[in-house]
Formats: sequence, structure tokens, C-alpha cells
Amino acid sequence: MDGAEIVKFFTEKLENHNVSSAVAAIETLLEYLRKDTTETLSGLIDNLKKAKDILVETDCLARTSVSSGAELFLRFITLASSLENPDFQEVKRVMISRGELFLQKVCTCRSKIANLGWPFIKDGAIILTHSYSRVVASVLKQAAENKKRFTVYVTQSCPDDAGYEMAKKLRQYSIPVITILDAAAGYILEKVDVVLVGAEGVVENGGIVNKIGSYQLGLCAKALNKPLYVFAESFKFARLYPLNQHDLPDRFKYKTSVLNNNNINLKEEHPIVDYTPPSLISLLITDLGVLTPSAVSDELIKLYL
Amino acid sequence: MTSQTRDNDVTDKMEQFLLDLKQEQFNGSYDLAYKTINHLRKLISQTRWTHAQELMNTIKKEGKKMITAQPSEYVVGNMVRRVLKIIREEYVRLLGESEESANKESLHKMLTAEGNERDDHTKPLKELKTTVIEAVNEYIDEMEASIHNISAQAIEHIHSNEVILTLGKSRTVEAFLKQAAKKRKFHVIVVEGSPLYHGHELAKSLASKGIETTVITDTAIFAIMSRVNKVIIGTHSVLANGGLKAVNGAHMVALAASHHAVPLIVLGAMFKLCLLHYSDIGGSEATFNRLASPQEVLDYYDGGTEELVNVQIYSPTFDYVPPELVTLFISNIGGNAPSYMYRLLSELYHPDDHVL
Amino acid sequence: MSNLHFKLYAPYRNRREKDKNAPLMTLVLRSSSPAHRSRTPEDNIAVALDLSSNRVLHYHRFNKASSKVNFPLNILQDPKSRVELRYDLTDTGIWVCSPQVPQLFTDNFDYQTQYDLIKGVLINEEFLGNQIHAHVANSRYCSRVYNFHSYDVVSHDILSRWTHPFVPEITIDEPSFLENYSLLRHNLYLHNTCTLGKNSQVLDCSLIGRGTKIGNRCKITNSVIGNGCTIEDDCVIDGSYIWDGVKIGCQSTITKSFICDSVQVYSGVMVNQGCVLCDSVHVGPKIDLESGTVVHLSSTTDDFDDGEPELSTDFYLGPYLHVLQIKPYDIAQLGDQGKGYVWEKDNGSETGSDASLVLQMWGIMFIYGSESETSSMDSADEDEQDPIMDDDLTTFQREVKESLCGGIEENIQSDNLVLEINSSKYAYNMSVKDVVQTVTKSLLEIATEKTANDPTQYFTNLKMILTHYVPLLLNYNKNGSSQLDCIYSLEGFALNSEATMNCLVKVLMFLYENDVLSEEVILHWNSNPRDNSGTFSPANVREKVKKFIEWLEEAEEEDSEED
Amino acid sequence: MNNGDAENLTSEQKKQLKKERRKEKNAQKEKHNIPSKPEGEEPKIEKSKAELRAERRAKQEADRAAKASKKSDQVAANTKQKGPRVPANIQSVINLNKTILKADDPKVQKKAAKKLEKQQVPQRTEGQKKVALFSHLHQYERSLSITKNIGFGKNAIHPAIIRLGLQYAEGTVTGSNARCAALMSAICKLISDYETPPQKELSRHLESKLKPAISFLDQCRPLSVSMGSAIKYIKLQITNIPTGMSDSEAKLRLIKSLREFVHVNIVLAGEAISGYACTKITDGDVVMVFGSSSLITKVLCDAHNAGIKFSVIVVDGRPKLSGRGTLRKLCRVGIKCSYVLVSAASYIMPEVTKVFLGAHGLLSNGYVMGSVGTSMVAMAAKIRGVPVIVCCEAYKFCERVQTDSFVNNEIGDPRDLLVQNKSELTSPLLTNAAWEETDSLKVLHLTYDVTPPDFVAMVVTELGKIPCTSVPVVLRVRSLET
Repeated sequence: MDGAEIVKFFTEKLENHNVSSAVAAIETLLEYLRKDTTETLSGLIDNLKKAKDILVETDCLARTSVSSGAELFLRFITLASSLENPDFQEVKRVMISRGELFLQKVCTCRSKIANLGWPFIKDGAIILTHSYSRVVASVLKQAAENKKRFTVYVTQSCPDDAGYEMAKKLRQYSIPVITILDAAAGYILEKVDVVLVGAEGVVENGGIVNKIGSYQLGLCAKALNKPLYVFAESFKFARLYPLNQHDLPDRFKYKTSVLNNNNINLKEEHPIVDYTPPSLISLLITDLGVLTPSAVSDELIKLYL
Repeated sequence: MTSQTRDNDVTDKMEQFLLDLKQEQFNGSYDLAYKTINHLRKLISQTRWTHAQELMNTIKKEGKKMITAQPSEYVVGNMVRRVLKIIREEYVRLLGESEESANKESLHKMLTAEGNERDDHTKPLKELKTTVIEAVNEYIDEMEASIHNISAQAIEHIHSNEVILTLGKSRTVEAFLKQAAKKRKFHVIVVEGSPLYHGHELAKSLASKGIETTVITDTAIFAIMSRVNKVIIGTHSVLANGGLKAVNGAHMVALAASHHAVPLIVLGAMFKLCLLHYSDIGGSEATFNRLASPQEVLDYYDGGTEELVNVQIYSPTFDYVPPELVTLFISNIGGNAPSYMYRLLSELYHPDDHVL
Repeated sequence: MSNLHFKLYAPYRNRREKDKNAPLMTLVLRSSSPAHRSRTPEDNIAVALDLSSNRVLHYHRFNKASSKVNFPLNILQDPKSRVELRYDLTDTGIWVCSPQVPQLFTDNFDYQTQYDLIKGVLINEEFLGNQIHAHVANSRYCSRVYNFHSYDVVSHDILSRWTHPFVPEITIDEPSFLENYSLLRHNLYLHNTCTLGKNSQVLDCSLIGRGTKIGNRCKITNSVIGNGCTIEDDCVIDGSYIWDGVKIGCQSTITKSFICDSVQVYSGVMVNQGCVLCDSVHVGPKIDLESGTVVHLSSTTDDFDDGEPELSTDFYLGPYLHVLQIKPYDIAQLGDQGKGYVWEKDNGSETGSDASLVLQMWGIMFIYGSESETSSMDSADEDEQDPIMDDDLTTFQREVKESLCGGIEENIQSDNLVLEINSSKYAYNMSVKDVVQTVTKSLLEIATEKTANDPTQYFTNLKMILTHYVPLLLNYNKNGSSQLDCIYSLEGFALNSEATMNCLVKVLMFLYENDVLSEEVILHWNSNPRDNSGTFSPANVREKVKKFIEWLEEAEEEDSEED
Repeated sequence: MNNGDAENLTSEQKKQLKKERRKEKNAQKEKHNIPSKPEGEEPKIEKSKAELRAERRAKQEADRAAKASKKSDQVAANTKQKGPRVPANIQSVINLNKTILKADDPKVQKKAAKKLEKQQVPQRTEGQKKVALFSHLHQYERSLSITKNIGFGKNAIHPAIIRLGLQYAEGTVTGSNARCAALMSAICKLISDYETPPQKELSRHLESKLKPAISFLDQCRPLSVSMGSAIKYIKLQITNIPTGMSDSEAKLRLIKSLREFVHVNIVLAGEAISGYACTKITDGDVVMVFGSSSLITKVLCDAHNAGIKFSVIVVDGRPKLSGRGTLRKLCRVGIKCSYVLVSAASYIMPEVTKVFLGAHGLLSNGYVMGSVGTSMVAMAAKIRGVPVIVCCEAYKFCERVQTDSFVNNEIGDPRDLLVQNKSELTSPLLTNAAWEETDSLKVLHLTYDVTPPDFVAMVVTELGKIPCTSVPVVLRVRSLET
């Protein structure tokens, strides 16, 4: 299974809208693991690493989550405990089973978050959300099912107008939705009760990397003392510590096509994500529970140290 | 037979306890916590159960009843969860496993996890009862000691000739200030705290100990704040995000303090920490706040007159103080920043018990 | 409905332990400003309190007609006591009674209502030595429901939490503790199983019960809606009480009305102020109930006695069921699908209380409240008929006298007369004292009138009359207190009429022989004269009866010697 | 005394007058180039020292020339106490600061006391238990009589004034508008009963009569800003009376002008303000008000009568609980109201769309001086992003600057915050007894506080809607007018 196949498989997975790109990536890797034919453990792991890099390089928007997801996946299946066995096939079997286990864990995340998250939406609330996020949508759905009556404003979120997609989805759940210009966020925020956003990646200090525009939304919310809640699955926790927007690596900020294309001046190019510092975030609602930004670093520390 | 009667006895007590809860027949959250845990201890000792799971179920059942009886008193829920956690720990300990497996859910755990080996706590252990009860007793002792432990830290926080502002009447704060007064000389400004005006009681007891005390009205908080070095208040309970559920008016005090950049120190024993977040409480202030009778705000004598029929008079009992206004939280195990609450919580309660 | 702490009453109990029988009971009164909405014409009292001991010295209930209150002078005469006359109190109906209260009721057959009891006790205080104390509850809520108005007031108070901690979301017990009421801003109580339609508002002070469904664009204010109701789109409900299982069609408007269990209001109905729809009545569609309409339904004619269940609640609407027979439903007023009868208002309207329509409606309903009230109503009517008679007492005296005269002329059996007098007694809720005094007085008057021309005949006449009325007098002078009243009023009369004065001894003798007056009463009377002045002073009365008294005393000694 | 002497004297006085006019002018100048700050006083006080000396000399001459009667001596003494005539407005500022703010400085106190004595105004005895933080302010207790040793006779204080004074002290007349109006009417009485003694000039002598009256009122209750500017106005009017105008004429003119003052600054201003303010209330608004302000109540009633559908939340707080009055007024006209105590303000704030506040005075650094608690409400509103609108007549603007509520405030009687009689066993409040016997226990009854301008979105005056930072602008404009 070579690079092209991987990308193909991955993009197919992505077609199906209901899985987040990270999950798609994990599925792909798992698939790769199954198909892989190398006979040595180290070789296998190297291949997986390569495969991961290929995935990260593929031209999808949510590269942060892809990388973090893939990272975690590898880490999970290659945990020392499971690799002592001398028989390679045995080892591989274990890896695959663990991989499946991980996948299934990952898939339950969203429903967990929905259960944790819906009580945060008060009856009669006016909610502002940004761009398209499956998690946010599922939370809102849950809330609506629990007889909460609320209105949602969605920013259209240029350049890809993902906001309209979001609106469409919410209308399916018969939630009243209004799409607004990204620029109108400040205007609307006055009457908004709470701001909800998803996340591409959650970085080590509890800040988030998300669709461009989240940062200014956070700033506005802070200025008007409105709470900003982030909904994110735990596999989006990334080993990344940006100091400011500039410090955010380019490979996250720009599409690969853009990066590889040498006759594009990045200075003129719009980034697709931005970094929202923890100070602007009230709470992160994850499948590990409701966390304050400081709790996130706690999790990551536990994980990597 | 005997056990039968014992059960009845327990249920009777339960009924009585629930009634007291409903009619707020308790005096302060410590008292309530104490009553609750005693009651739970009775349950453990007097009801019949074969293994931990069964016990936990009964406690959960009773616990739910208690919580719904007085939803705005989080201490009850805390006690229930605490006891459950104790049972889990003891169970695990008796099985000779590590404490870790009874610990909070985490990424790391998620990765190390070997499939779902979660224990269903059904192994019957005969010595469990005794050990659990011992543990509970220990915990009760800890609770009893808490006020003392808090006030012991007073000296570290109050230096001489400070002007300290406090609100209403909190036993903890009272003890804290008196403790400090033994060593240091300082000035206390007590906000009377309408509509209950408990501040007057506090002021009286402080003054009787010879502490320079000045009573001010709620309206004067902002005016006086520019002269205050520290604000020290008690709290009803501490929420998971480090915010406070404190006596009505606390938010005003906190705001005034932050406007004048005066540190706000909150005193509260560990048992006041609870898992709730402000906005997920009944979806609104519904159960968060308790609205008392308008009587104290406006006498029925005038309040009921024909011309004021449609006037709505509110006397909320509590205020929500967001964590960013709180500087320090001093509990019986020392001082912490409000942003660290989540950690303390994860040590206090078991994730599976968040929803009973 | 109260959130009083009953430990408040310890002091009163202690007082009772101090001297056994003196403190009879303790009334709990709530201070409420005269403009207070919890005050109704039916419960409108003025009280005289002794500040030092909280003793009730005088207790007056205003009836609708007269706004006068006469405080007996003697309560103000004691120099030591500080007396307080208050009109800012309402009777909460909470009376902490001593064991002898029921006994008192049995003793005095004529204490029809608790108020008679109070009057009686207060009046005979110095004689029987019973006292009534009052506790004025300032800081706590207590109130009672005795008519629609007070029902309205109390429910409103409960919703606005005056009765804390007895408030819906705490007190109402639900089958499972998963169901409960949650309190939202503006004192809204929504049961977590009730459903609100799109942009329909529930505004201040309302409660919506279990499983109730409310359609779209409804507006509900200051109302209570029970369990399992269905309210369709575009309804407007204000200040109304809707009990369980009610169905209300779309675009209906309900204002300040009562809708009892399982009523059906079809669409487009307008229920105006002060209507009452009793159980399972059907109204509508597209009909306009004029305000104050009372609609009821009675399956058969012969459920007079079990009329109460018709209205499974606090109000006793039984009586009016008497008037109805099987007849077609009043379609005209209730609309094509209407089921029920409109209660003719004309009987009601004669209460003629000039208060607002609502109040009048409460008034109407109130006729059927309770016996005593009815009578008080009647009296009200009477007063309207002849405005000259402002004071009940005089009217009463007049009536009694007439009936007595008639009694002599037509020689009616005195027990019939007793009934007659009693009835008028209740009409003006007179106390026993009044009756006794009046009777005695009028008898004497009759006598004097008869013998206006030749006073010499006076006694013979009087004797004749008295003999005729001995049974009647016996009836009224059963216990010591009334005998005292009798003799004192006799004296009082005598003081002003020479004729009587002259034959006073004889009269006393006569009464004594017929055991109308017992000797200890006479002695008691003799030993402590009251200073009511006239042409003669009590002194020379005593002078007159000296012999008789002596004779009595001797007799007594003899008795004592005998046994 | 013979004619010559008389002329002599008057000429003396003329000289005096000229001198003063001059002073007035250059003082005016100063006022324009330096906004009067507390430091700003200092040079003036220096000046006044020099001036005093000059004047004393002048007086001695006058004495030598004409052996003035004891009375005139008295007058001179008063004028001397009064010091030079710096422009009335600045002077009033100084006065306020001089006497109120230095209650802890014995020298100043002695001086004040002497002055009062001279004016035959009884000085009020201080309360026993002062709050340390406010030792620079007078802390009276109502129980101590004011009029105990009040003098009667020739230049005693006018009864109308005494009555008013007591009303102030008892709190029967409260609210800066009411107090100002009352003051004016009282002074009208004083003027109408006044006649100039022979060889005196109304403009000078009347003022000398006025002084003790004012300082008496000040003793009863520190002057409000509104009264300050009213007095300023009166003085101006009096000095503007041309010499040689007949008494009756002058009196008429004065009274008329005073009436006018009240009419223009309170009545008309009120109308204008409510006109502006109503435009800011729209259907469905939930307006929060604090305590009681005649102006705010008027605004709301007008808005209601204009058919705007809005509801009001009355916030109230001890010591005064004056909000209950407002509540009743509003309910009578049929506005839907809610009522909470200030501690519950942040509970109720989410529902509020606008906050209307009255003001005691506007300080020239943009701070709003209001009855205590105003700042609390403003703060709570600010945090929730609810706009705060202050309504205030322009005559309540004053030159004083102040950044906290300590520098200049008024301390009420602590007893107002305690339970008087033991009977109310239920009440948790301290009893008088408890307060008196424990001396480490103080009770502070603060009357005013100042609200920083960043809490306030808008100030509505009869001159229009302005941000509260532009108070000095208004002041400048007005001072140019006069």
C-alpha cells in the first residue's frame, strides 16, 4: 500500500462527512497496518511513521487534528507493554487489535462530549458558533432533543463558507439558525449568551488551534465578558506550544498545495487556522470531562512525561 | 427480624432527614455535611449488603433522594460522592490493587488501557464494611478539623495594620480573623449583608474579641473598597471551574475588589468543592440559587398592599462569583489558585460518580 | 397557610401554667396595613389589646353595612394598663386554644360561631375570669382561604414566595423524585414534564403543572395551570386558576376566572373577569361569557346532599344545587356545544356590595360560604332596606320587643318566641348578653307602657307578663353570667323608672321564687354595685332591697345549718 | 454720629468696595486659567491672610473716624471672618473644603468654632464614636440637640432658617432638589422679613445676615452641591443690587430672582431632561433605577404617560431604603415594577437593558457624586455591558474634583443602622446598647459615594446629552454666561 493508495483511501474516508479527518487518518493507518507486508517490527513502525507523514501532507484542512490523531494512534499501538513478544505476527496481531480498540474508543468520543456538553446550553439561550464543527453540531442536537429552546448564530466563515454547511446541518435538527458575516461577530455578540467553538487541535497550554476567525471571536467574547466554550475530542490534544500566531508552524497554517507551490508568497496568503490562547477560553468540554485550560496541560504532561 | 427493624429505623431517619433538608432545618453547610455523612454512615452500617456494588447502589439511590430534596445544597451531593469514592478505594485496596486504577479518566489511561477490564465491584469482601466505616470516620475527623486547619494559616495571610473587608457571617472567616488577631493588630470592615444582616452578628463577636471592627452597609462597599488591603470571604461551595457559590452580595464585593485591584481570598473547607459548573446547573439559576421569602426585603405589611400587588420582590440567597475574580482559595489543605480546582476535585471524587 | 414557628407560643403556655383557667386561648393575628389586599369585607376586624399582657380586651368584626366600632368604655378605664386600639390586624384563624374551649362551646348552646365565643368570653371576662390573648405575627406569613378572593390572594402569595420554605418547587411532592418543579426567573414554576409551544410566553408568577401542554404563541400571566391540561395555540390567560385536566381551545381568552377540573373550553371563547366554571362544564365555541358568570353542571336533581364533590375543593358550593332541576343546557349563554347551567346572578347581585365587579363576584360566591356569613349578608340587606336603622342593637331590641308584645297578645308559647328571638339574634349576631338584657328590658318596658295611665297597676301587670314568660326567662338565664346580666339590666331599668323602683323587691322576689335568678347571683349583684347613674343611685337600690337580701342570707345560713 | 462721619464711613466703604471689585476681577482671571484644585486653594488662602490685614486696618480707620455702634462692629467682624470676596463659586468650594474636610485638624476647628460663635450659631457637638477612616469629616449623632443654646434677639437666626435646619437634620427634607428649593423659599422669607438698618447698604448688610444662616444650615447638615450653587447665586444677586436701590424694590427683585432660579434650574430643567431621557427609553425596555430621585421618577412617569411600554426594577439599599418611595410612586402611575436590594443587583442585572441614575452632583473631573450605592449599581451594570445613564440638572455641576468617596462625604447618624428598641427580638441587627458598650465596634453610615466616569455611558442635562467627562465644558460655558 503505497503513498498514492494511502492518500486515496484517506480522501475517500474524508468524503463521508460524519467522521472527523483525524478519525479518517486513524482508519487509514489501521488499514495500512493490516495491508503492510514488512517482516520486522522496526520496519513496520518506520513505514507507519512514513504513512503518517504522508497523511499529514495530504491536502486537507484539519491537519492539526490529523497529525495529533495519528501521533496518538502510533503511540497507542506501539506501547512497550504489547511489543515484547518475539513472534512478529503475534506482535502485529496485538497491534492491530489495539488499533481497533483505539479506533472504537475514538469513535465514542463525540457522543461522550455531547452528553457532557448539552447542559451548558440554557433554555432560551442565544448562541454564537464559528464555522463548521461536528462536535458542536452534535452537542446542539443533543440539547434540542432535551427540550432546550435556543437560537444559533453561525459565522459564514470565509474562505470556504463552512458556516452554511453548519447551518444546513442544524436546520436538519430543526434548530433556528441565522448565518452572519464573520465581520458581524462583534455586532451580534452583544445579545449573545455564550460562544461555542470546536477545535482542530488543543495545544499544551490549553489554547486551541481552530478555523481562522476563532481568535478574534475569542477576543470579542472576552471584551464583552461572554463565556467561550470549546468542544474537542481528546485525540485532538497536540504536542504543540505556540506562543502567538506567528509561532504557529506553517504546515498547520497553510494548505500543502500552497506550501509546496514555490511561486506563492506566504505573506500574501491567508492562513486557514489561527491560535486562540487559553486566557480567552472559559472551559474545554472533552470526552475526558469538562476541563479548565490548565487541566489540559495536566493531561498532556501525564501523557508524555 | 432485627435487621428488618433496623432497616425501618433507617428509613424513618431518612424521611426525617429529607424533611429537614426540604425545610432547611440545618445551620450552615458544615452542619449539613456532617448530618449527611452521619446519615450515610448509618446506611453503610445498618443496611444489609453483600458486596460493594450493592452498597454503592443503595447509597446512590438514597443520595439522589437527598440531593433532589435540597438541590441548592451541593454539600449533600459532595458527601455522597465522597463516600462512594471511599468505598471504591477501600474495595480496591482490599483487592491489593494500586490506587491508580480508581483514579480519574485521562488520556494516558486511555492509551495504557488494556481493553475494558473495569471491575464491577461485585466480589464480596467481609472486612469491607469495617474498613469503609473506619475510612468514613477518618474523613469525618478531617472535616471536624477543617476549620481549625484553615484558621491556622491565618498568620501567613494577614499582616499588621491591614484593613480587611468581609461579608456576612461565615464561621470559618470568624475563626480565621480571631486566630490572626491573637498575633496581629488589624482593622476589619464588615459588610452587613442584606437582607439577612448576619454581618452584624459577626461584627459583634469580632469586636468582643477586641478587633477594630466597622460595620458598613452593602451600598458602601464600592466607596470603602479603595482603602481595603484584602477581602476575605467565606463561601457556600466552590464550583468545578473555581467559581464560587457564595452568599448574596459576594459578586458585588468581588467586582469592587477587582476594580480596585484588591486581592479576594476565599476560605472554605475541602468538602465544599463540588463537581458542578455554573451553567450546567439545571440549565439556569433554577437550582443554583434559592429565592427566600420577600419578607426580609420588604415587609408583608407593606409588600402585600393593593398597589404593590404586581410588584415582584426577589431575595436571592446566593451569588455566583466567576473564577477570574477570585485570587486565592484557602482550604484545610492549604492555599490554591482557583484554576487548580479541577485537580483537587479529581482527587476527591471518582469520575463514575459524577452522575449518580 | 403559614410558616410560623410554633415555639413562639411557649410564653403563652407558660402563662397558662401560671394561673390555671385564666388564659383561655391565643389568637394569632397578622399585622397588615389597612390597604392590604388580604383584607376582605368578610374578615375585617378592629381589636383592643392590652400592651403589657397582649390580652385581647375587645374584638369587633365589621359587618358589611356598618363601619362603626364601639369599644366598651371599661377597657379604657383601668389606669395601669396601656391599651392599644388597632385596625391593622387580620385574624389568621389560627387559635391556640386551651382544652376548655370545646367545653365552653357545649355549655353555651348559643355560641354558634367562634366569634360568638370570643364575644361571650370577652364580655363575661370579669365574671368567668377567662382571658383571650393575642399574638401579633409580624415577621412570618400566615393567612387562610375562606373565599375566592382570599384563595386568589393566598395562591399569589405562595407563588411570590411569601410562604417560604413552603413553596411549590420544594413542597409539592411528586411521585418520582426525577419529576419536579423548577423555579425560573419572575417566579415561574414549570414542571419538568410540561411542554411549551414555540414563542409562547409564560410571564410573572405562574405555575404550570405536570404533563400540561401549551400550544404556540400563548401568553400566560399570573395564573396557575394544573396537571394534564391542554391549551391550544394563541390563548391568553391572565390571573386565572385552572385545575387539572382542563382543555382550552385555540384563541380563547381567560381573565381572572376559576376553571375547575376537566372543564372543556372550546376555541374562541372569551371568559371575562370573575367567571367560575365548575367541574366538567363545557363552554363554547366562539362565545363570550359576561363577567361574573357561574356555570355548573349537576348530573341529576337528587344530588343535593352530595353536592360538594361537584366542586372537589375548599369551597362549599353545595346549597345552590337545590334550585336546579333537569333542564336543557343554557346553550344560549354557553355556546352550541355548551354543557352546563348558568347560575342566575340576580340572587347574587342583591349583596349589592358596591365594590368592583371582581369583588362582587367573590361576594356572590361567598353567600354559599358558610351559615354565619349568609346571615351576616342578610343583615346587610336589611340595613339597605331601611337605612334609618344604622345600629344592629337597636333594630334587634325593637324586633325582640315586638315579638314579645305579640307573644302576650296572641298568647304564643314562649318556646316559639325563643326561636324567634334566637333567629334575630343570629341575624344581628348579638351576644347572649345583649339578648338577655334586651329581653329583660323590653319586658319591663312593655309593662310600663301598658300601665302608663295608672302606675299603681304596674306590678300586677308586670307580674302577669313575667309569669307568662317565666319559661322564656328560664331559658335565657340558665348560667350565672346571663342571670347577672338580667339582674343588672333590671337594676339599670329600675334606676330610671320610679314604678319599677318601687316594686323592685317584689320583682326580684318573683324571679327568685321562679328560679330565674339564683340567690348567689342576687347576693353577688348586691355586694358589688355597678355605677350606672340614673334618677336613683345603686346605693338606694341596695337600700330598697336590703330586707330581701337579709332574708336571703338568713335562708342561706339555715341551709348551711341544715346540712 | 453726625453727617460728616456718615459720609466718611460710606466713602470708606466705597473704597472697600472698589478694592473688592478689583480682587473679584483678578480672581475671576485665576479661576479661568487654573481649574480650582485642592492645592488651588492655597494661594487664595494666602491672599485672604493679606486681605484680612488690609481690611483690619481699614476697619480700625473706620472706627477712629466714626465710633461705630457695637452692631456695626459685629458686622465688620463678620465681614472680616468672611474674608475677601473671591468670586462666590470658588469661595463656596473653599468653604466646603475648609470646614468639612479638616474636622481632624484642631486649629481649623477652633477657627470654625470661633467664627460660628461670632455669628451666634451654636456649634454642633460631635458624636462620641467616630470611624477612624473618616476622622476628617464631622460625625454627628442626631440625638445631640442642635438648637439647645440658640440665641434669640436682634441678629439671631431667622426662624424659617431654624425650621429648615431642623428639617434637614431630621431628614424630613431630603434629596438635593428638595433641599435646594426649601432653602430658597426659606431665604425668601428671610429677605422679605429683612429691612436694612439706617446707614447700611442692603447689598453688604443682608449678606452679613445671610452668613450665619448658611453656616447654621451647614451645621445642621453639610450643604449639598445644589445648595452650594444656589447660595453662590444668591450672593451674586445680592451683590448685583445697585447701591441706593430702595429696600422694598431690592427685596422684590431678589425674591423674584430666587423664585426664577428654582423655576429655571429645577422645574424647567426637569422638563427638558425628561424630554431628552424619554427618547432613550423604548418599548420592552427593562429600566433599573436606584434609591429615589425626584428627577428619575419624573422621567419614568413621563415616559409611561407617553405610552412607552417598559418595566422598572427598583434597586434599594440601607441606610435610607428610599427606593420604597419610588416604588410606590411608580406603581401608582401603573408602571410594572420589581424590587430588589442592592446585594441582589447582580442577580437581576441580566434582565436589565438600561440603568437610570440620579446624581447629587457632578464633579468637574467627570465623577458622579450620588447617594451611596449608586456606584455599586453602575459597576454591576458596566460588567454586564448595560448602559448607565445619569440624569442631572446642570446647576448641580460643581468645580470640585474628587476621585474617591473619602475626601469629601457626609457621615450620618450610626443609630439609623441599628435597632432602636429591644422588642424586635427577631431582627439580626445590632442594638444601640451593643453598639455603645463595645468601643472597638464602629458603625459607618455613609451618605454619598462617587462613581468613576468609565461606568457612566451618558449624562442627560437640560443642555443635552453629554459624556460625563465634559462636565468642565458645561461649567465653563455657564460661568461665561454669568
